[in-house]
Amino acid sequence: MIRTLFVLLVLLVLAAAATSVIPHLKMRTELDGAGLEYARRGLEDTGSINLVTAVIVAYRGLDTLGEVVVLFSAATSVMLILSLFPLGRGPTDPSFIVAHTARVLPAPIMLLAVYFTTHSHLSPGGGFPGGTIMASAFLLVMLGSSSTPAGSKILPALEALSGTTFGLLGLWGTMTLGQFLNNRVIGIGNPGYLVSAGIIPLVSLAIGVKVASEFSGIFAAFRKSGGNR
Amino acid sequence: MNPSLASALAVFLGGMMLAASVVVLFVRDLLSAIIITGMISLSASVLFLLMDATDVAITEASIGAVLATLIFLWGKGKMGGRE
Amino acid sequence: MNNTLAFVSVGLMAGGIFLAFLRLLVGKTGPDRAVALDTITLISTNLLVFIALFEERSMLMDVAIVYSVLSFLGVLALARYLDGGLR
Amino acid sequence: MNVFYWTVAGTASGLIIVGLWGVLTRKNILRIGLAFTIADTGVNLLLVWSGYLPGRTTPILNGDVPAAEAVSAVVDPLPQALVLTSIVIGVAVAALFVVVAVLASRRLGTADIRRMKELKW
Amino acid sequence: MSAPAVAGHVLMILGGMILFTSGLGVLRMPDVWNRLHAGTKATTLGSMLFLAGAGCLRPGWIPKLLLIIFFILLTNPVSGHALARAVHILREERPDNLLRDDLENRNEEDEGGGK
Repeated sequence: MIRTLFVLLVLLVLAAAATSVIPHLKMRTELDGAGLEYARRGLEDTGSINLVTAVIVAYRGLDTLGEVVVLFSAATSVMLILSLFPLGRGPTDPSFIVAHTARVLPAPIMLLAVYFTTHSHLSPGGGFPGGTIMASAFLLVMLGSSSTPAGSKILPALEALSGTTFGLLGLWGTMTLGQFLNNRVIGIGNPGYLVSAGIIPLVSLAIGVKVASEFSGIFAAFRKSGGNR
Repeated sequence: MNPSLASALAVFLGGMMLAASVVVLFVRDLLSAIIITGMISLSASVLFLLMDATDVAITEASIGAVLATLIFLWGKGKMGGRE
Repeated sequence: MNNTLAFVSVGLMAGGIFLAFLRLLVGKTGPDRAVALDTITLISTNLLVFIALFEERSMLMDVAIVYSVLSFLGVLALARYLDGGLR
Repeated sequence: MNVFYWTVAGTASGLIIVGLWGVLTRKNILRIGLAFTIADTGVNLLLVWSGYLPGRTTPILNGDVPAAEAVSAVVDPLPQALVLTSIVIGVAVAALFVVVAVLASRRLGTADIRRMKELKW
Repeated sequence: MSAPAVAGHVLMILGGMILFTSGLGVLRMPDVWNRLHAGTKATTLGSMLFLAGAGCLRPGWIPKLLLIIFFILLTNPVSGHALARAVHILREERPDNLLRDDLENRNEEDEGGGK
């Protein structure tokens, strides 16, 4: 009873706060602040056609490094807990058709993921969506069997390699131009082509591999903690 | 985007999302609640595309359709019968 | 493209989504709702292609490609949960 | 009066309120996680909405949008970049939540948070 | 309108009608098995018709549309099969007038496709 009243009170306070904001809201019609600067100078500064990727990788690259660290710690906690306390009793085998689909389809999905990751400066996509699609390909392999795939042993190595690559690409900017993650270290090239926009495609690839290996590690830990039947 | 078409789609999808989110809290079966949450994420992806956020739409489609649903399903399977 | 004729097709697709959504809400068991989710995602893929046609930017169709692949994975995960593959 | 603009804002706020309501009142621990995910979706929608400008297009400057007119033709790219990372972090945190919930419910034999007395402080 | 535009609009409306019918079937059919028919077979045909109509209207987009059609053709039957099999294993709803059931007495060795 007291709990229900308390919940009602909290929701009422929140609704009142939200209602008091409504008269001050008005529709935005012009860019302002940081968004205006990014839209005006983004293409000249970074050479990336996709302004969202320019913001993620070039302007706010240090923040992205922090986000990757948060993701890393969450994934590591999941893997640690699941390896310390085994749960579950082992999965059943899939049917013939599902097992064979899981052998055929991961290759096109992986191709799609690599396309989205490496073309992040030309079309929608980028490290985070590409990485989750790569993890989905790994997941399809795992749904089509009742054991952990053999390739999951190299996941920690991939994760360390991609994280180190991200850091070293940033330090390269520090050493040559005096700025962390400056993407002009190899020139921005001709915008609109695949080889352009400095180190943005490389950093996107590093982010994608890191996200993919972390999510794949979570799935492999879930599967291993049940024990193979 | 044509304003009237975008408005009609937004009212349609938004109404569906709100109705589904209330149903998630009150449906008896936990598996059904997980499935309906996946549908909310997918509708949110269409709304992101209507708001011209293409990258966010791709991310939400891949996360909401597969990864979040799968993690909750796996957790429910690990829990066994304790509900 | 002709606006009136195009609106007819998008109206039909929205109607299909709505009917499947009703099954998602009232469906008795979990498998009923899984079938309804499958239908909703496939019709939504066509809706995304329609939005790309309407804005005349082929770039927006990348979302539809991702949708068509990953909706399958979601439904496959549901099916594998139901037959005991995720334990 | 732009119907699309305010409809999206209403949907996002409604999702946040419903998610908080679920987190505060539900008993099953996995259902609390689902309500948390719903509130997460609402927050992401609201953030992207704050950068949306009616009548403009995606911030990708290829042949359809020349770079010289970018300032008057594209929506705000900054909130989209923030939400992109927020979604990925959200699902990782949800995975951590699910694992801890499963562990607690297996230890205590129940998924009802009213009976998880040992976790209180 | 030119001939490709007429064909495109006709195909799009036809695809929309089939998609609507599939939604109606999912709502109104009596049990899970019939709903699976409406939800997987009809949407495959409707999607293909709609995407073909879009290809008639914009000939430059045909590669991407073909990619979507390829993925739908490859994935949709598999998900329908997996769902039907899972529902059969659950043994919740079994029609009374079933004449023949190939999965009735399968044993553990028969389903080992994933070794």
